[in-house]
Amino acid sequence: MNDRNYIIIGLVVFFALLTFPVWYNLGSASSAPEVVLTEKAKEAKICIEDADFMRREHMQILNNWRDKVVREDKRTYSGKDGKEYDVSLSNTCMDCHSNKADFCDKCHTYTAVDPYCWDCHTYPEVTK
Amino acid sequence: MENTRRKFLKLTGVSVLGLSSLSVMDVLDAKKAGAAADADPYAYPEKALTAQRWGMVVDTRKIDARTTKRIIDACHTAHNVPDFSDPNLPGFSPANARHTVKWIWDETYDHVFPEKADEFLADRLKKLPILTLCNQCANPPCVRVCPTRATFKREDGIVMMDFHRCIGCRFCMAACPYGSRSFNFRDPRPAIKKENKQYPTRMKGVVEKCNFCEERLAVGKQPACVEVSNGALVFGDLADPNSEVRKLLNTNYAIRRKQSLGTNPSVYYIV
Amino acid sequence: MDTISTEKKQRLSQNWFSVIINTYPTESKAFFGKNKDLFANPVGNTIKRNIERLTHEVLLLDLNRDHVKEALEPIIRIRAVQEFSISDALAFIFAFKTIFRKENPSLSQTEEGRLYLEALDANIDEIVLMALDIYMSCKHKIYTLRINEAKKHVRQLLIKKNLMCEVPETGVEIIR
Amino acid sequence: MADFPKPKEMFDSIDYALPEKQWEDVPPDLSPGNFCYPTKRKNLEYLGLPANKDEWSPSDEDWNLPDNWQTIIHEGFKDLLGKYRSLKIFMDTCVRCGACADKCHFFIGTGDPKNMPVLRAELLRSVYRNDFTMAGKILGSIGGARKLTKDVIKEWFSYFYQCSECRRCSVYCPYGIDTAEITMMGRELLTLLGLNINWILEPAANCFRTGNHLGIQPHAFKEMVEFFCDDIEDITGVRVNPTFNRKGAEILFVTPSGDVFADPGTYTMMGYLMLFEHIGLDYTLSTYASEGGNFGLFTSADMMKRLNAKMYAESKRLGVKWILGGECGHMWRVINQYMETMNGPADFLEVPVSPITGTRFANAASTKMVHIAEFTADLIRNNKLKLDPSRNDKNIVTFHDSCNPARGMGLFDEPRYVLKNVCNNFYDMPESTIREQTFCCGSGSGLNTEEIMDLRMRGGLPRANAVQYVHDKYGVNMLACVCAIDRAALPPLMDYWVPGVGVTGLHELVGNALVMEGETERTVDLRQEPLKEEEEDADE
Amino acid sequence: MNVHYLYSLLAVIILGLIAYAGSEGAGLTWLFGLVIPYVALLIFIVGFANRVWGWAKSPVPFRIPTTAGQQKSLDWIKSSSIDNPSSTPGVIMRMALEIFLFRSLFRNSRVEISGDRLSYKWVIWLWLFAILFHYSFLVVVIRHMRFFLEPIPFVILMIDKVDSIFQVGSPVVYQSGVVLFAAATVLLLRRVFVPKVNYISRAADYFPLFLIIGIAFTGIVMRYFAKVDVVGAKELAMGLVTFSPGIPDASIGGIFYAHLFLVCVLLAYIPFSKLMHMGGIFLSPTRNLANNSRAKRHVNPWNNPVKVHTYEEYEDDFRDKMIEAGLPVEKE
Repeated sequence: MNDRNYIIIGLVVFFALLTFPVWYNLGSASSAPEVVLTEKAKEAKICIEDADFMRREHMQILNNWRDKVVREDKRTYSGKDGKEYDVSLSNTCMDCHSNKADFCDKCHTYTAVDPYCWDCHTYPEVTK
Repeated sequence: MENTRRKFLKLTGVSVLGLSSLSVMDVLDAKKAGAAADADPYAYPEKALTAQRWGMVVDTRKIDARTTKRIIDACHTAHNVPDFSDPNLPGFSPANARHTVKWIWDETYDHVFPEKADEFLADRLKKLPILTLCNQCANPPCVRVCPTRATFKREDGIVMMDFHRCIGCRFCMAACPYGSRSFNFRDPRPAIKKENKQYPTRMKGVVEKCNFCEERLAVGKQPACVEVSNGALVFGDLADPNSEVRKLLNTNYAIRRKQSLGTNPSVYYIV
Repeated sequence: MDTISTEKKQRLSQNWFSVIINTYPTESKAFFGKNKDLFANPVGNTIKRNIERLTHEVLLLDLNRDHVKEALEPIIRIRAVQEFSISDALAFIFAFKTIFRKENPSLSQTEEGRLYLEALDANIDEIVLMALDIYMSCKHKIYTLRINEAKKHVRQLLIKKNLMCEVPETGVEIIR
Repeated sequence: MADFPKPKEMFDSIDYALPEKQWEDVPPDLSPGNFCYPTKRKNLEYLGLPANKDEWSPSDEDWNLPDNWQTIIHEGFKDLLGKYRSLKIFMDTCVRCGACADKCHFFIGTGDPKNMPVLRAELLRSVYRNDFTMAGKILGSIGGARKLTKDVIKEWFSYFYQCSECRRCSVYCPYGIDTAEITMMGRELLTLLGLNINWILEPAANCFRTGNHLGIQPHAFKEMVEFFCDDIEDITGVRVNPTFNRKGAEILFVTPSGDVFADPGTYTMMGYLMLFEHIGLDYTLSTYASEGGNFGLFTSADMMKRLNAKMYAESKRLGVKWILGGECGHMWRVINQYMETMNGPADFLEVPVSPITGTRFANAASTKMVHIAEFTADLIRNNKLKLDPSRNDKNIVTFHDSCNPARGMGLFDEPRYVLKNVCNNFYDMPESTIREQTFCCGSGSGLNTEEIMDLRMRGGLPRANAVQYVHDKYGVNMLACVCAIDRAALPPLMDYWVPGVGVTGLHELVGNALVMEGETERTVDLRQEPLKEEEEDADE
Repeated sequence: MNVHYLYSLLAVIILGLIAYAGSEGAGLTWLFGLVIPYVALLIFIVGFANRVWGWAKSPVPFRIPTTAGQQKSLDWIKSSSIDNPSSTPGVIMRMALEIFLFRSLFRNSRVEISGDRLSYKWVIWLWLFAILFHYSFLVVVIRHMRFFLEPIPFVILMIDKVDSIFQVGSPVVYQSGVVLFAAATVLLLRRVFVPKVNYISRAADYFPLFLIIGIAFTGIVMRYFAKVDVVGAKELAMGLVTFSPGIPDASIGGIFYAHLFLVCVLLAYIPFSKLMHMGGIFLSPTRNLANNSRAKRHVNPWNNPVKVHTYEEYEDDFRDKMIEAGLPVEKE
């Protein structure tokens, strides 16, 4: 039966598509990115919350921040260390994490997260 | 059938509870590990200027062309308002030269007060540049038409825009009787001459307007325009009889724009 | 009692319809009862249409036999070929007595009302008898059709005229 | 429906659902009137099929199956799975979405949930899972598997002989699952146990021996046709002269024997004869291949092949160029989808060319067999016929698309074209009930037997209901069709549901309208009834 | 009362809890994160190929397309080249419409009388939710490629972007996830509440639906509510596809393992279930064949030899009668 050839071709194509990631990544295994902390950040030791929490929840925090500031006019955030922070992405976060490319973008690119924060908000420019 | 349905709902309920308990556990974990969950970590800034209803009085007698320019520059620089008039900008064409973005600008008397443009108007008024900005209406039509509630009215009377939410439908522009709102037809960033790092820019497809410098009020400063106006602009709480604005209105005859529309503007003009 | 509202009539016929539909298995009940497609659900639609007419007729105390027959016949015609015994096929008609009383509980308290109920019951009884006739004529029809069909195959005639031969009774050898 | 609620209970139960059983636990209704009579032993034996017992009835408690019946079914099933990819796919891919459920005319008419095509297939599928899939073996009834028991066999018998293989469900199935295919396989398995019905196997046995279902012997066949010639002469004044078993004819004409034998098919036969005479066709009839219909289709592929083989064999013996086929449903499903594959290649025949118009029937280039509707449509299109449609004026006609030519071939526009040219009053039924969505007559696939008349009426209700609609709306009084089973099954159906609507073959109407050379003025139609109703009134 | 969904529902809940407890409590992250995914994929590939090959082994003896339109016959009659294809391009078109648009399912219509006219209404609910379900599932799967590819190809980024075009919240909401969850739920409710579908449904029908709803549910929960470490998740996924498996140091979160495990169960379950319709739809002989067996010969590889009744036998039976009736015979 000649249609068996078509069936085999179909199966092969299907499995090739299915295992596409294997072929695609062949020989270019890259490890997970390491975030780079600025001197200032290292010094502070702790962000507004601890690192593990920030790792998972920073997007949520930023989302809350923007609502708090814009819609409720609450502009002060008491961090875990009891310190008060100005609720501002550009002025607070980026003040410490001034290395956007090394701090934010690495993981975002790795996981295809493309936040639209930077469409409006500024960040310290990299001086090379 | 009834039986089936009930049992189904019961079971589904149980399972959803079961599965969501996982997530609840995780959230609790997160909370424990993270912030002190008991108190609201967010607070109003201490130094902020507050009011029941912010308002402004423009004393046209004290304004000339130079003041006007100074005021406009101060505002537009502070808020990263783009200037699309530069022919060297990408995307510029003579057709879209009038796509300007403005928070505060000058107009002639008959444009600002068409109802009061009498036939034999004082020469002074005919030529007078009158500063125009968002009226921060007490009854703002733009708020009513916004489908995403990107424009909303704060408790202190400021009509605010949440740029994150703006989808660029421009209903608010159609609704505003004063033309106080502008649309970013092009990417504003290249059109900003000197960027103020303290304040965000907007993106293409977003509407913007004057916000009574709420970001300055939060840190205890007067609006940028007021600061540089040499007393031509006075800012304060309209609800407070002892405020400077009220005193001024008490002793001077002041008018508001298109009052008959019932929008109840918060900007007064002494002519 | 000639002032029964259209709304009430609708309710009565809807209940009557439900009684009929409830005589079918659960899975088909929903199909017969709910599918409004005229062609995909001839059973449900025919019953529904005609039960409405029948409700209207039965409530007129002066029974118009022709009209009743027109409405009754399509329903009985369907039920006569479905897998019902005759009593099961026609029982739904009696149910109207109960349906009507439930809908008008106070009627039996007045003399006038009792008279009306009596007349209505008489109507129903008459309709049952008519249904019986229709049912029998349908069954009769079916048997006639069966006989006709058998006759059409005039094989016996042909065999007699020796025009035709049958497969012999012991055909096993022939196959070889 | 034994525990049927009495009126009081019925009323109380309006909003109350009766306790349900799942379908596996509901036994089939095998009381008299709900099954076709089983086949006589002689037919099985004559055809060389397994025969295990003498007279028996499906209503018997014990069917006396052979001792190794389970093995027989299992091996038979395995064999079929190895032979048919369709069966495997249809067993494996159904997702029970329910799209087919309300498309079956038997479900619509009976409301019996097991008449939903999905469940009909599930009868087989549940056993398939149990016997042939790993999931079924591990999960058992949770996985939808069930053991093959004698009750399952009874269920198969009941429901595979309540399916007319009309394929309507297949049109709506997202995977094209064809219940006809499943029913055929189910019946083939049952036949392995000697379980088949007489209405199928007797015609099959007759056909095998005498060439036609009715067992008409050659001389009788010839005589019958000659009767028609007499009738035609009476009506038209023209003598037609068909030939039989004539070597060297250009065309062999094969039609279902119902056309030679049963009204109203006989009038259709007269129509063919008149048409052929009029155009001077060089054709012959065969007494050996005197049957187009094929009851083997309802039994097994092998039986189908055995019965179908005669057409090519006879055309080869007579040395004709090609074959013309009459109006028949399952005959054409077999010709279109099976014939050449089974009994071909037909390389001793030529690609059919109409000797009258010169049209080459490229669509029949391999099978070398042309449908009479295609042939006549071509004649009309090329203005080769003189037609007087007003002779059909008393008929207000609608057209029933017979299932097999509709969903097994796609013959829709040819018969309609012919109809529109031979009669003045033609109205189609609503579109959801015609063409590929056509409703079955309720008696196809060997079910047009009188003992299940009730079931046939139920199954035909959707079709009758659509006829009723055009009957009420346009006064339609004639239902045309191109299928011999339709011509046999639709008259009682119409008689019961829509009295006043007659049934006719396409070529009966052609015969009426055809103005033959040298004919006398006609006063009656082929049924020997007055051409116009008024005349009838005037006579009285 | 059809209780089959209970088994399925319980099965899915238990499976989810096993993975959650196993990874979070018992610390078997290597089992749920590394071993089971490989095993599941292997079962899927071998099982799928095996099932399809099983189909391929059986021939298609006859050409039995369901013809849903006018055949190709005379030149002047317009044939329906898609619904009744007479050639390969038509078949390809028919199959494409079937596979991409669920054309047969779309055919459902309902007729009602309005006034004295008939009106046709599409009964598209089943079609609509089926198509929403399948396409959103497809988008979800493609979108997940961001966890398996490095660098991430532009196409995936584009799809990701379009899928979150409304930019609601942060992390932004993917429409496909919401639609998948909703459509699967509707299909499930349909099975429970529509009597005739309920009647035909068995555990094997509910289980995949609950499983997929469970997968969507855990996915949604871990993206928007109980967040997990996304970088860790990708690290694990990349480890799997580059055959350098490893569990990232930081804990990803139990809900992630529940999600992953349910996906593995689904993968391993497909070859043994009705979900094989994804392969079967390509091979259905009533759809993937042209209706041209009158024009072109179709060969049946097992064409059984059968006993036929030859003309000679026939003439032997009836010779005398034939001669008497004046019918020609071969042997006098």
